[in-house]
Amino acid sequence: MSDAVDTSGAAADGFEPRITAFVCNWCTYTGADLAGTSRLHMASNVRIIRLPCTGRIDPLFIVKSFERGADGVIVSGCHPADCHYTSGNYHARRRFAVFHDLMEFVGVDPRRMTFSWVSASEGAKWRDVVDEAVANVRALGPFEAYRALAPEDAGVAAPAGARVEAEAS
Amino acid sequence: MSRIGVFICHCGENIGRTVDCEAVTEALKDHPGVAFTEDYKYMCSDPGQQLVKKAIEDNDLTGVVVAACSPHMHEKTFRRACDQAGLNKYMCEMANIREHCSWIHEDRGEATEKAVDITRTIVEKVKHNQPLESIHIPVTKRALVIGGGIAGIQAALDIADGGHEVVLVEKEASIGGHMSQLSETFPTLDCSQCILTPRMVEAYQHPNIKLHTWSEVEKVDGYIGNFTVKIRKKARSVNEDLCNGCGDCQEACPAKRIPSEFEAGLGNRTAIYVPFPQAVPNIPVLDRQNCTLFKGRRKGLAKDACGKCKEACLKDAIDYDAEDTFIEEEIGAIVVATGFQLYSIGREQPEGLKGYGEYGYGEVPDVIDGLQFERLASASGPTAGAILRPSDGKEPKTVVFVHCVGSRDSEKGISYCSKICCMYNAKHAMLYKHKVHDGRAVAFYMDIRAAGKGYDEFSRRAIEEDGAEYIRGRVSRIFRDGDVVKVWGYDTLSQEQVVIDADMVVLATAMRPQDGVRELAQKLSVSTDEHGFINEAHPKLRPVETNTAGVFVAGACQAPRDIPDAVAMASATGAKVLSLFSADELEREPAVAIVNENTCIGCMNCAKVCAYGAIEQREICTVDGHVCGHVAYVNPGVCQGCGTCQAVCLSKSVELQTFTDEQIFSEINALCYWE
Amino acid sequence: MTDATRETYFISDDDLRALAGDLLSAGTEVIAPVAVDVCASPSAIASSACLRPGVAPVDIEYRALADAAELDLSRGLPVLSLKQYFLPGHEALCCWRQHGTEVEIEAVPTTFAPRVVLAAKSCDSAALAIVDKVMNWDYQDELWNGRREATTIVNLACPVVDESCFCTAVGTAPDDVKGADALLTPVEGGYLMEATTDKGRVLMEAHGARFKAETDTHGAKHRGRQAAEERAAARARVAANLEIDAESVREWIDAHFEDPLLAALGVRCNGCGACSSVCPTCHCFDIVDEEEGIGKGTRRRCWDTCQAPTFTLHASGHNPRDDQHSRYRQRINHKFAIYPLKFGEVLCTGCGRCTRACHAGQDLVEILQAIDIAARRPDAAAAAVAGAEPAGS
Amino acid sequence: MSEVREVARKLLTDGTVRVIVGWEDARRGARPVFVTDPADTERLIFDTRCVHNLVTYLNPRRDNVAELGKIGLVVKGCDAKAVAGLLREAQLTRDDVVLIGVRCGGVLEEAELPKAASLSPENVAPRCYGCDNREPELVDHLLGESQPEPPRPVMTIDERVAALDAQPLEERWAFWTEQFSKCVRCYACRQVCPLCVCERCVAEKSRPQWIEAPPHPRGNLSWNITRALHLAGRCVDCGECERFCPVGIPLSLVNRKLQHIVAERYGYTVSDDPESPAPIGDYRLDDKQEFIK
Amino acid sequence: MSAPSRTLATDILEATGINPATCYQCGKCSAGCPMASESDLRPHNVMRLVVQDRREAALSEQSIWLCLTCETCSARCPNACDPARVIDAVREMSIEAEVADMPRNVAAFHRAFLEQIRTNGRLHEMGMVMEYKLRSGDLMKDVINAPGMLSRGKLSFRAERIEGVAEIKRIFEKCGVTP
Amino acid sequence: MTDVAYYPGCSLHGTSREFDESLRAVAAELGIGLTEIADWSCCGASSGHTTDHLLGVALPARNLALAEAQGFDTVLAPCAACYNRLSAARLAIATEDGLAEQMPDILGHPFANSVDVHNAVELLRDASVTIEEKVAATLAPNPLEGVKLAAYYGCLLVRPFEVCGYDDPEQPTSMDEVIDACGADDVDWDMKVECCGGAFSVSRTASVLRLGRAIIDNARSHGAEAIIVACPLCHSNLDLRQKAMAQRGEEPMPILFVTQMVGLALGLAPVDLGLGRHFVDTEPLIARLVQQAAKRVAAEKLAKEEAAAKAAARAEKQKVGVAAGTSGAEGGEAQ
Repeated sequence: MSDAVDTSGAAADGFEPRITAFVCNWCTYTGADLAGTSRLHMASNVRIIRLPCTGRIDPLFIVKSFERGADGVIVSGCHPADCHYTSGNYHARRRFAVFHDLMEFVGVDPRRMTFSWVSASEGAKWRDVVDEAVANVRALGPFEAYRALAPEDAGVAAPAGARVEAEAS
Repeated sequence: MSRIGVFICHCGENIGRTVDCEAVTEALKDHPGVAFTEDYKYMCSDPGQQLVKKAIEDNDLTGVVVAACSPHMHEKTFRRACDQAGLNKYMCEMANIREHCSWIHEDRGEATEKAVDITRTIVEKVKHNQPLESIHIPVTKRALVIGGGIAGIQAALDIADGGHEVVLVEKEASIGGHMSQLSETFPTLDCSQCILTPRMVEAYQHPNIKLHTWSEVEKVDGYIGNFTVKIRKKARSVNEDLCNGCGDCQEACPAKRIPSEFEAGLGNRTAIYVPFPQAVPNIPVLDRQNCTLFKGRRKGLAKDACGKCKEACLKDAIDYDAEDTFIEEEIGAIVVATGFQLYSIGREQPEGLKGYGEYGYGEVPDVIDGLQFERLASASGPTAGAILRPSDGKEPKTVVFVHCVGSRDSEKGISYCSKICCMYNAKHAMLYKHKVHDGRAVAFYMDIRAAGKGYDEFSRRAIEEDGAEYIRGRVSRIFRDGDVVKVWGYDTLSQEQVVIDADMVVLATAMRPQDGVRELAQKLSVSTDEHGFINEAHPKLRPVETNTAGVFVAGACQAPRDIPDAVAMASATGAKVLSLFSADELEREPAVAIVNENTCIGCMNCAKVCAYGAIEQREICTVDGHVCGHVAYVNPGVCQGCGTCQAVCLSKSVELQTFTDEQIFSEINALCYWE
Repeated sequence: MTDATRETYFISDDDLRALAGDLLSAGTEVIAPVAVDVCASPSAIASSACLRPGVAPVDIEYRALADAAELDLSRGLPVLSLKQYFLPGHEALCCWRQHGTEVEIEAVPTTFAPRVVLAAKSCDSAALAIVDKVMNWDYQDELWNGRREATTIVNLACPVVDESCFCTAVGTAPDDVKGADALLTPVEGGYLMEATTDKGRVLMEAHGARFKAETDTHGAKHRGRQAAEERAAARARVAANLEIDAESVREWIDAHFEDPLLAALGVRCNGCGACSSVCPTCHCFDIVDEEEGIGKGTRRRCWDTCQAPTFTLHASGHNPRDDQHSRYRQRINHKFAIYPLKFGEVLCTGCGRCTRACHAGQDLVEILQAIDIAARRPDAAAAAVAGAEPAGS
Repeated sequence: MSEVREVARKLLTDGTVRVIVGWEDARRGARPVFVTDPADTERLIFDTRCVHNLVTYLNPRRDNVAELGKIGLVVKGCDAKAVAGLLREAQLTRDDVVLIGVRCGGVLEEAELPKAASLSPENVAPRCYGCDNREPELVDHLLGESQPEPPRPVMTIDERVAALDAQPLEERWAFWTEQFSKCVRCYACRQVCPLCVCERCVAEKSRPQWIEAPPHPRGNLSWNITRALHLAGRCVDCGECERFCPVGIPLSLVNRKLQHIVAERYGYTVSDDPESPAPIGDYRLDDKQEFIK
Repeated sequence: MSAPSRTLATDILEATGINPATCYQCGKCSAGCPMASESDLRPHNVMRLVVQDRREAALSEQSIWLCLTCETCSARCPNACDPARVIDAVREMSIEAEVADMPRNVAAFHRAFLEQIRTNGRLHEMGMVMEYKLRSGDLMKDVINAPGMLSRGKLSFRAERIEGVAEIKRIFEKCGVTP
Repeated sequence: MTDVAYYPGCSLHGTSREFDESLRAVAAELGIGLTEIADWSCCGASSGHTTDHLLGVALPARNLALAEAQGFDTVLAPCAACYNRLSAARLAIATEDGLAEQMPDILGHPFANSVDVHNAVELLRDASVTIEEKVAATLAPNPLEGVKLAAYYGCLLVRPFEVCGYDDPEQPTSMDEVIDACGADDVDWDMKVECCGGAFSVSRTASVLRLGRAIIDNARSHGAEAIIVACPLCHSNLDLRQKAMAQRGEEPMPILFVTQMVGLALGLAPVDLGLGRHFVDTEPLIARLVQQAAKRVAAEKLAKEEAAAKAAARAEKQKVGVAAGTSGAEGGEAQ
């Protein structure tokens, strides 16, 4: 895998990253709403999945996203001390810290995973988080290394390996 | 198989301008499981809603996706519409293609593509939605108020006046709290006792208030609307039903030199005592620690060493063998109003705090705290209102008032401002000057914080009219030098050191939460801040609620508060409780966690992360009733639906309804392959 | 096929490698033992064995040769059996795609290009022949049969690996050709090779230049004798490891379902299923559908193990084999009673991999010995029980 | 070891326990044994081949072991940490088991070896290096002589982790994907783990399918990440997962990395004190969050 | 992004780990300062100058040399500002910037003292007094009761010199200090 | 008891030789072994850290490194200034980023920062039980019995708390405990921790005079007969500068090192304690104290004899009573 940043090459390909964002309902989702009401323009590569709280997010959601073909993910919730549910974000912070470090150890570029605290009033910060994540992942290029792990026969009944068309034998 | 209806809203031009709504409609037509698609100018309008309802009926839809604005805006609207059309309202979700799409993108192609993705994702989610019913919880319409200070009294009265029973628990022998100790109150200088006593009596006599003094909350079980509270009635040694408050026992008691708590140590009391003359109830309590009889019993004397009070009591109300008793109350809501205590500058401090060595650790008798000054100034106090210094009873001619002792001193462990000291210091200076006309009142302050109606005017009056000398600067050292108390200060405005030979020094010591608040908070599953004050649910919008539903907070146990603040908070909790009691049942969203008992192994990691104490351990039994293990159980009345338990469950044995793993996985699956 | 039809040829060491090379250059896949340097970069850090000075650990694995030089003829036991080349760890059965309410199924091809397995173990080839039966019982497994038909297997007579080998006890042998098309026996300077099926003969004929017919010369006689001695010695060695009467064992198991010897075997077993992963005859699989995006995906089968609780878990939550004792008994029962009763053959080729793979100490050799004693010498059984089940129970 | 036999015999004879779980000498080396008859206690051994973490048999889901009756379990110091783990997660009541602790100065890398005279850098289980539990504390009986520190292996696990950490991201990715690709999803790692006590493993959950079941590299990566994360702050470093792995995936490196993470971030080390809270499920207001924007 | 411009406060923060902004000018430090009556700037004034980024005023102020480093201010500071340490740091910067307005005799004392250490490894009090007198120009002042000292055996004419003088010189060099 | 590394510092080799002498004498008496750190160097005093923070750390660190290399885990630094510098360096190296790594290079020695630093008061406080026992066992009358002494700590012994920490920074008691152990009375006074102006003893004598006078006056007004110090700077400031005060007609106040005080209580000869080296003559005080002690002992002896005589007389009387058969034997015991 070559996960080094190569801005020029990647951009020239017209590669547009796919980024999944897991956000909490109370702070970041509302902050993203605010970005909308404030008409703050941002990159269109991010797709939001709304959850009640960052405490609800299992790190496996992120693994699952990569597995399904995401090039990057964003996890965002309430700032420390602001959690709607008091402490969900603190638990999430620990879980993601461990996950973040483990993924780095396994060889995933941490720039593919953006963690942020965005409050309901930080529409502009949400825009910045989105644009920065998109720029980072765009520079890193598609997450081919992960997609290469998919079984060759995934989703398509194409001949694989030693298999040949019926008429050939 | 799912039959989903997808409704795309143009929101006038708001969505339509950047998103090609027809294209989105077209794209969703072919989507697996979609049975109906339609776009419309204003989906939230009445005709728009009619369109949804009709489509549900005509097409036998099993789910509805409205692609429009944020669910925060109209989710309720469309769910209601579905409900009216006979579709379970939780089968309806919104795809946010306005705030999260049309308003933040310019390129029509990109925006349209993204709108399709967003809508598809929600369609995939709705495929896995389950019809849910709201949760109904019965409500016991009785309130518990913990703490009988002004906040507790006010809350109890408001609830009781609203027609509901209140159980008021006070750990001291009388209600009244700190306010009963005060002389006059700022900013009006009206007599504290005069305004408080009627309230105390009203609370005592109110038919809806059940008062337990000399009592503490032992245990709290249950949840909003359904608490069971165990109250410890500490052995008073005086039968409350028999006692007529005549005071003969006090007269008879030989132990007369016990420092009085009410007088802040400036006066004495007997071992059997009524804390103060206006106490409510006017029933004495026997202080076993200092009682001659009990001292003797502790030493193991065969014969009781005293018994004078019992002899003196004509009603035979004294019972030396009384023991603590327990009562259980069924409660629907709880108000915590345990108040405050003052920081002491002494050498011995609770963990996290330090004392003032530079002020002699409080060993100089003429250095007193604000509450002691209140007693000195009080007409009912030990000096009958004359300002006399403790060491020799002389009238002090120079009194130094020191602000911010403990407060705003992070080195001593208290970083916060105690809020009321600036005001009561001004009051003290005034009261002193009113009583000792030739006296000199010097106040060392850092900032004057007198924000409040009439507050700044009040503190200015102390300086301008009553001639208090205000010096801006903190005091470095206080020590006794012969007959005087030396105060080393600095005047940061005139830039010089100031040394004052004072006759008496009054320290405005910080307000701290009462001892035992952390333990109480634990019993109630509410959290406390680093200093031990009880945390409100939201600092701005839910200031009198806690993070445990049904538990409210009033007064200085939440943060330093003055009387008007405490009373306002108390009335606010009263309103909260009354609104909770206004219906027989509580209706809650079914977004709660459910445990799969078949796979749960009872490791209780979920309970450890639950901020609401909603998860308990439950035994599970085989068909023949034999206990074979334990599992977690989520109390739907307490669960707030954050889902942290679900994420922490290793075997995925908890599911948060409305945000199940299957729903989220479907969304992820739909999102990433969006070509 | 009779011995008379078996003609023996000599092939030199070099020619055998050259044969592999010929096949490869003709585009034929050649599967053969390869010595894999466990510590090859970048994985050197993986095994602590790699970090010891002076030790170069290798694993022998059946691999598709990239180059004839890779062919390893040391006759060590490959970690995994040949099974994976006929029943891969996972494979697609079909794909689906949903348009609106229509579901479209795409089948996978079931015919395969010819390929050759060189230097297979007899226990591995025999397993294929045994499993053939279940794969062609009430349902013809086209993927299995397709691969079987496309593959020519050449065995290499085995010198016996260690004390956990017991092929002769279950009706096969180190030099057996069951399931194979030809057999190589090492002799001085090369190998004697005899074809045992037409596929084997076709292979040898296609590469005739590499072979030398063994005529009645002195050298040939010597080699013949040498080969026979080597083969006999190997048989004797493995027979010393375990000798049982498979028939008695079958009958005993069938009749003693609740016997403590059978019903209390699982206590130290962790149920990890490593034994069935490495077993050449275990062939159970699970079928799963994997969705890739909306409305499309692949139906896939993958290895399963009877040692996992979920193997028999019903949708209702009921599990007929809900403890490890019954799961382990099932394994023994299936291999040594159920399968032989249905198909006339023991579902085990005595390769010993299960025993070697088990770090909890479950020992099939010991268990079979105990059952055999119980079956043939019940009086001695009590003594043997101790080793195979909880002590004292 | 006579002391173990003696204590075991006494516990069985006086009815304190119904079964002793310890080690015996078998055809292929040391292995777990379950002794119910006092006479059979002679079979018990303890030497450097007693590698197994027998705490795995305390898993409440192990019906076959549970039905034997109250257990007396022989534990090394490191094994006792697993007992603490089960206690911490309410999977065991302390009174349900009698722990016979043996002082241990390290074990061999494999149990299936002839009885070795002494441990050396070449044969010692790498995890034994730096052992902080040679004297188990949680036990009811503590037997044996005080032991010296185990030898330092040729290369320690920490050094190997550091070597990986020093590699560029893409090389680590290549390394791990290659290692995980070998996985055949037998779940031996899970089955032998004393802390993997779930009734239904997340890997077996199908609605939704958390982990892709077939052993292709993508599903394998998900499984291995999940396994590691589920053991974060719980793994007791007994190394059984790696020892049982039939394809030799170096799981101890992942486990050790996670130990480093929780130690560096939260100052947490797994101990045999069941009262210490686990780092996941706990939090501090000032937890490091340098990776969060 | 451009780096934030250097201020005196950031320099202090870097050198001491103390954020001068934590000083809320309560004056408690100055209330207890034994030298407050003799110096124009008191501890809280120094803190103020630092916060105001009045570098020149702070560094060239003579008062900073009148601090006894008795730590009373720091011990009683309610907000952990540690004025004594800040003053120390300001003095260091002052010397570095070569704007130090040490009272001549204070400067002379420090220089004499350090020179003694650098050359002997230990303080030779007699030598120091001589050197101090030369440097301060205060030749006549009875800075130390030398005859009394000598008679009481408290002063000696012979300097003690340690063996590791080279090490001491190395330390001065490594720290970049030349008395 | 194992030896501790002894770091005398320049003053104890010079202007405060009596501190060194009395410390050695007392330590020997208390069985505490002192081994002077070989080739120790100056800690830099306030000149070091005032000039350069790093220098202020490195100079003391050299001595800690020497002690470490010479196999000690504790250094005794009796001089309060040295104690403060050594402790501060130890703390800085332990807590400030990068310092620990820099040290070996600067010092030219390996350095693990493993040595604890103690001062003389701490040492004596920890030995106070021994002192009390030894004083009681001393044959000569204790001249300090009941004498009012003011314990003066100054700054460097107790501040900053993070560095010192062995005693309360505002209301320290350690030296008072030692005073009590010697049988004297510790005076409760107000200037225990006020600064004497130590750093300016040479350069700003006027300041020192002002500060010193306040301290002496306060001690005197609380009845102190002498001030006890544990810092050469404090000592010379208070002792030496009284000459100037005396010129204004003020009574001299003897200033004693804490070790000298302990020595006196233990019955050591004033000359061995260097008491002759002070500017404020200690002779009159000591003479008076010795005299008082002798008187007191004589009075006590007399009182004891009288009591014994009375008891004997009573016993005699009783015996007579018993003999006369008027009273039971029990009665005599009970009285």
